Amino acid sequence: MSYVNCGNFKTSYEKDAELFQTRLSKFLIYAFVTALFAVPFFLGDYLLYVMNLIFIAVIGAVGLNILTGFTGLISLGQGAFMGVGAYAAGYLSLTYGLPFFLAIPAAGLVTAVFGAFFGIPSLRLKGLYLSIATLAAQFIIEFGFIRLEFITGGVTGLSIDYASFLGHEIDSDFSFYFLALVLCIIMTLAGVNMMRTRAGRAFLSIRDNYIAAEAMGINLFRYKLISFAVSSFYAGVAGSLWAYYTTIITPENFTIGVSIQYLSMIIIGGLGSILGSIFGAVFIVILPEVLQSFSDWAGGYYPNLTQIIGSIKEGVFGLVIILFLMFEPEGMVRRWRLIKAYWKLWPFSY
Amino acid sequence: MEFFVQLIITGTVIGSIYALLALGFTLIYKATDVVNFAQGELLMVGAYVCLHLTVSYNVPFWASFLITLVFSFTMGFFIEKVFLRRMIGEPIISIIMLTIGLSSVMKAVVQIFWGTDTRTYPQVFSQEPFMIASLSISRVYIYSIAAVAVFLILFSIFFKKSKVGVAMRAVASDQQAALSMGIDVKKIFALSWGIAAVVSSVGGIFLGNINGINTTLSHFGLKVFPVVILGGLDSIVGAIVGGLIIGILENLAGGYIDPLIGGGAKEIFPYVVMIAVLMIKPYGLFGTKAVEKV
Amino acid sequence: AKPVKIGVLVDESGGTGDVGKPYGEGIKDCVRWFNENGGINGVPVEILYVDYGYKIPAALSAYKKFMREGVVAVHGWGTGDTENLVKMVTKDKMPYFSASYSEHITDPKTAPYNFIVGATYSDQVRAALKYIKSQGGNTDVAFIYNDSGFGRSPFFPDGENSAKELGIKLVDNQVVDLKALDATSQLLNMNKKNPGYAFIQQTYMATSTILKDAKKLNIPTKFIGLNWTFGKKLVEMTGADSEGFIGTNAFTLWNDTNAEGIKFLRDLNKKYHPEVKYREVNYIQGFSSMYVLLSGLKMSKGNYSGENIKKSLETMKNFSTMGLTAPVTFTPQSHKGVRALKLYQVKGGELVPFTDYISAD
Amino acid sequence: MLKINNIEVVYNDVILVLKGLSLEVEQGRIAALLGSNGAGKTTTLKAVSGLLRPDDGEITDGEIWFDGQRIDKKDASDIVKSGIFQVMEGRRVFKDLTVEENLIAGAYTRPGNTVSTGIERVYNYFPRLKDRRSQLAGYMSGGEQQMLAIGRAIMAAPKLILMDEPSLGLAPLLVKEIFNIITTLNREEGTTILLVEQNANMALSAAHYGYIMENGRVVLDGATEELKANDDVKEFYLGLSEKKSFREVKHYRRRKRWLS
Amino acid sequence: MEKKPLLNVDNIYLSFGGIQAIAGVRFQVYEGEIFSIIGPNGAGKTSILNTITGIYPPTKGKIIYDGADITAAPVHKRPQMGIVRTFQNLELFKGMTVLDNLMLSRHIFIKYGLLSSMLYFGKARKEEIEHRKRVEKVIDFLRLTHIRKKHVYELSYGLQKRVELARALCLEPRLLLLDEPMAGMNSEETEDMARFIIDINEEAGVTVILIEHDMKVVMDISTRVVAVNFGEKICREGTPEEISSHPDVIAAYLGEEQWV
Ligand SMILES: Nc1ncnc2c1ncn2[C@@H]1O[C@H](COP(=O)(O)OP(=O)(O)OP(=O)(O)O)[C@@H](O)[C@H]1O
Ligand SMILES: Nc1ncnc2c1ncn2[C@@H]1O[C@H](COP(=O)(O)OP(=O)(O)OP(=O)(O)O)[C@@H](O)[C@H]1O
Ligand SMILES: CC(C)C[C@H](N)C(=O)O
Ligand SMILES: [Mg+2]
Ligand SMILES: [Mg+2]
Repeated sequence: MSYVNCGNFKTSYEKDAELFQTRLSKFLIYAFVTALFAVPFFLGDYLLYVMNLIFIAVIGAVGLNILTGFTGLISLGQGAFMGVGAYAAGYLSLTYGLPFFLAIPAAGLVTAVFGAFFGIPSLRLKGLYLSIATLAAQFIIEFGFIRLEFITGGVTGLSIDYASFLGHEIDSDFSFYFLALVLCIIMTLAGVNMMRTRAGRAFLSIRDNYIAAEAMGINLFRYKLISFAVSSFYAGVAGSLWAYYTTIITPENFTIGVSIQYLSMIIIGGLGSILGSIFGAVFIVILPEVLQSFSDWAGGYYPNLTQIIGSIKEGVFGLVIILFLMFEPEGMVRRWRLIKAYWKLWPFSY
Repeated sequence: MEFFVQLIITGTVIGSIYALLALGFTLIYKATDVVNFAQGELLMVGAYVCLHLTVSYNVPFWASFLITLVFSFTMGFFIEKVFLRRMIGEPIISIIMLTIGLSSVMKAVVQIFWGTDTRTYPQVFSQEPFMIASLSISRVYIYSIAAVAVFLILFSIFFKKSKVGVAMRAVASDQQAALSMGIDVKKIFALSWGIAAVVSSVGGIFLGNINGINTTLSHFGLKVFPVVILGGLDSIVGAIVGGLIIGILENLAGGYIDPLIGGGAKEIFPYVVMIAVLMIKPYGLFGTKAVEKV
Repeated sequence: AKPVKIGVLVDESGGTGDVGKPYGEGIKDCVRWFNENGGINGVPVEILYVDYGYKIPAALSAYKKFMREGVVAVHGWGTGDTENLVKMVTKDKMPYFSASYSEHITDPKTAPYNFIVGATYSDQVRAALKYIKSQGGNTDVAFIYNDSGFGRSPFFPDGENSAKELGIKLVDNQVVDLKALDATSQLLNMNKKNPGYAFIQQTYMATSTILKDAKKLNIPTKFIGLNWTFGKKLVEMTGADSEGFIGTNAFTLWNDTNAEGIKFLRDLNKKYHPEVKYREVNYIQGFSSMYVLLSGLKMSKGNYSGENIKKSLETMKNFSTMGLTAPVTFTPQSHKGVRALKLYQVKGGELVPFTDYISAD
Repeated sequence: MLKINNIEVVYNDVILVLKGLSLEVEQGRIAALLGSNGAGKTTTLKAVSGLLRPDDGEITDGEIWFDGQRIDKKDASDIVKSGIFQVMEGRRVFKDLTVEENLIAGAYTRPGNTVSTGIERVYNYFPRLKDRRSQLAGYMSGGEQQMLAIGRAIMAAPKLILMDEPSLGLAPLLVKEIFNIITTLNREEGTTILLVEQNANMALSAAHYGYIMENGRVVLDGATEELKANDDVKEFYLGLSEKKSFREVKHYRRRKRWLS
Repeated sequence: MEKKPLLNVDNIYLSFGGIQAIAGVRFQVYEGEIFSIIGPNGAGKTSILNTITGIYPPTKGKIIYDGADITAAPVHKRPQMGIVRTFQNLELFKGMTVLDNLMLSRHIFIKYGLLSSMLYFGKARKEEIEHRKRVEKVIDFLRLTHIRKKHVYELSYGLQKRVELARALCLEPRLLLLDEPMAGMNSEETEDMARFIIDINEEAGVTVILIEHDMKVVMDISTRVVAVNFGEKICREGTPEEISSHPDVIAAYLGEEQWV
């Protein structure tokens, strides 16, 4: 993430390696985070609910971006992996009464193992062939959700208790907000750091040119698996978080549709960019909500529209994605960089 | 025994429809390097248009069949012109996403016009089944299998021999270089989308004549992946063979495995098979290995 | 006065949309008619109508939305979602009607706030089994259902048990998706076991597919469908292949013109929807169910706390739905609104009853 | 025949690469375009052949004329049809097509019946290709690929060929061979050629006229004889005059620029 | 005095389907040499490199490095032994900045694990900085300071070539394999490149295997040269003088022109 500065007037490499390159951007970030902690006191339930969805989505998207955006392995299985996380958390808390702050990381690890396992084909499979293998993983795991009833409760799913912290139940959008926010920040920062250091570079090199990467001493298989594991870990955390939010875990929450949704997040946001994942997550979470409230409004005027309003929503959703890609195929983050590039050099921009 | 044979027959039918779909998919992939997630929707739209013509305007079936083909070609052609044209040279994955967007738009359009419930074709193929020995085979089945055979032959010739066919593959291999050959990349793209839409809708129509159609037809779009991967992404022959294999295997799975595990095997079995095959042949049965010379 | 809000959850676009749309019409008309006649003791009713596509997660967020909007009661839809929501509903003390006739949600001990208007799936199966018994011949049965709470509800465990009690052999189970367009492999499998009768728990769409494929493979088994499989729409979709199909149904049908309720509905439709000629049974189901719910609210005299609504509903004794169903009764021991149903059959493209009301128990 | 009128080219809306470049190629002549890495030679050629778009490049100013038509707004395929063919830097053969299919693709704009004769012509320019006619192009050695790339150009029988570093990575013998072919093409087929080269010796001896560019502008041009005589050209492009050894070259001398 | 070789290529064969890319090549390379491989296009030079780096293990024969048999060693292990290469057709990480391309080469030297990198604190941070310093040395040495933060795809061919050399150097090679490093450079840049190679060899004491078609360079800077054709040696390796005067080499490769 070193596009923040123009020219190389860093006094030391320490400085150059800083995350936020200018005092201003540092300040802005801190301000932003503080704000995030403050807003719930002003937002209504509905907005909090949306925010919570966003936090969960961000974690999942960052995870997927690590695998797909940074390592170049397109995965269509993110939905299923989130499911693994959710069920793992559910199962652990139901059968072993694990508290959420243990269940969530545990679920993450379980999912990581799953991810690594389904990443094994990457040893031999390239490009699209691999992606479709992940699609297969998606369906096979979904199948497991339905069939392994003794763990997953089958089609009717599991219903778990709200997470409780120091005897206080996290059962409201308000209280959940803080749990989600904190996890979201931790996971994102971890992601940023990973991606700008050793492992991250290895991932990128595999994406760009795996032959050269290997010739430069990267153990391809090892790092592909790591990438799968890490990204699945994120998925697992996101999934378990979701589980604690809704307390009802059914297979329908983790279908191929979800996988695609996450894919669209990182593509629209920007591949190979943590920031992009965040943009994308926000966008894809908010879009349907906006459409919903719009159709509620429309439904008020044309009651007999309800028949097709769902379809219209789906259509518009697709259309927005299409248009977006047609006009910003490299994702929001590119626009963002151009804007920054402009401000950075302003008023001397060319 | 009869049980087995019946499974094979129905499998072959579904399989041949997969094959048609896969044909369209591979066509687009070979020519434009686009992985089309809207293939199932192309099939669905075709099926609905034909149904609409026959039912609402009671056009004779064969007429509406032909009209639908024309319609489908134009649709494919314009989808490319309007949506994918601008994406030339953009990252593959963005284009994939775009086709996903397309799929939901098309699904939505279909739902808005025709709703989500199952609609049924009027009787076109006479109920009168073919009798082979003791077992009866419904006519639709025979016809759809025949259709596939025809397309198979046409296309393999087209790609190996015709200049346009070669150009299509050239474009897939290196767009910019193809441009520099004066190959009209755009035309090639539109063309392949047109053709792909046509073959898909053929599949859709035959399918519709079996038990009717509903929005689940779009799921065929996902089924096409095990097919094309099994056959080898860039292989026409692979598409056909893969289609038949998957169709049959999935029915056998339905027949023999489902009873044991209580349903669902039919849906995932194709994927399991696919993975298994890939681990042995990473480029499918007929796929060509990507060139990796340094 | 500010209106009484009710959350309505219906599937119009999902796996059960074919029965959902008419059902929703019924609900809407009922509400409209109430409001035009003084609403609930003078207070208008406002419904928050959500098409949730038969997806449990969607139902969940819809329910949360209802809570935020402060509804006093919910009319839900699917078995899966209703059963999943029981815990929250109970916690929130939210009176919850549902289009799901699942036995599991009629016992106040486990689901104190759930109510249903209609014979439960289990009762329907039971009644039909009795009929089969009475017929003699090959009484072996098979169950065909979709893999969801809805599909399983009638059979496991209730259907199995009833069969045992009646000494009827259950020889096979087959899973067919709600929107399946192909059921050959399942039917071929079932046919190996050669059941005399096969129960179908689906909606029109899958039912049609099953009946057609059965004909294609000329399978001798007789098919009996539970209420959601059985209606005019099915006959339209399936044509000749639906001839002889048997259905269980607790509601009066549109062409039963000497039923008071039907007369009433026909007039109402002349007024509201002059273009409409025929109404699916599902419309009548929706109307009746909402009719009972609203009447319940009427009885709770402006105090819309969950407990109170529950209480007043539980005082309903042989409440008349204008003959759209057998009289409705809720008690603190049971929230099964209706216990009686009839068996119908498709004859010459028409739905004809061939039994009078049979009581399930 | 080709006239470039101080064009500007920008990549990704920001990077200005050509800063008002002009040059001219006369009918039936060979013009050489020399310049150090990053000067903008490839960009120039792409601007002419309309291949900038895929690289996110754009002509923001100036115009390009060919045979009296203005072509800087045209599509690549139209430009090829009008008779310009670029042999791209780094060969860019179609890796997963066979040699022969590559050639067929090259003849895309030509009437079908000319293809087979074209292929034969290519084969007796490059017998080596004949041996490998059915091999996947991607698996051929650098040199073989370069031959194929030029072969494709021959297939298209254009009026003007734009050659981007054709001698790149070729063995000395082959370099001579290639330049022979270039001059023959020019002499016998009368094809006009714009030649971008690093091998200035060869380029200047093959060409009639030469341009030398530095970061986005032409800084020197003239008949090749004059250029050969020019001291700067000698020093920077013809290099190592007489027997000086690389070891004696004093450490990377600061490059002198014509401007600045 | 007979020193034992650093690399011993022992009668290797390599074939792709029908094509014999290498048909029994044998040679030794000694510590501190600049050892050049020349030969016509398609002779098998790059293939030889590929066998040494393990990208295509030889179908027959052995490769002994520093006394150990590495014929079958996994590709990614070889850089740790000090065997590092550049590629004939640029194989850079196009999506990464020059800096990251080079930092990647430090991968095998960096020790900290995944967790500490998540925190990016203390150890991880210290190591990053320290390796960054080493990378910067190379950057200065190869004059890449001004493009440090550029993405590789923005660079022109020539610059990319230089980045690739830098990437190799950051791996602190003991045996450096260069596949046509001068391709696509004008004489001045060629001189610079030659200068770099000489310094790498003399000052850092790196053994170099050089594939190059620019005979001026080869004949001038290499200690010994071997010429191959059709996957076989044309003559036994020897000093530039010997090779350049060898009739077979002249016939197959050099042509009549005098180089030294
Ligand atoms: N796709 C691109 N995006 C951004 N910048 C580019 C792109 N292609 C080239 N450039 C820049 O344009 C300048 C000229 O590039 P060009 O390839 O035309 O140089 P060249 O003269 O061909 O050099 P060489 O002799 O090395 O091929 C270079 O500085 C390069 O960084
Ligand atoms: N991966 C591969 N698959 C198939 N054939 C190959 C492969 N790599 C090289 N070849 C063949 O092996 C022969 C030697 O190729 P190689 O690249 O080693 O030649 P080279 O000496 O490097 O030529 P150049 O100087 O042009 O690079 C060529 O005929 C080429 O077609
Ligand atoms: C058929 C649909 C109305 C679904 C049904 N209500 C159920 O029990 O799920
Ligand atoms: Mg260039
Ligand atoms: Mg080579």
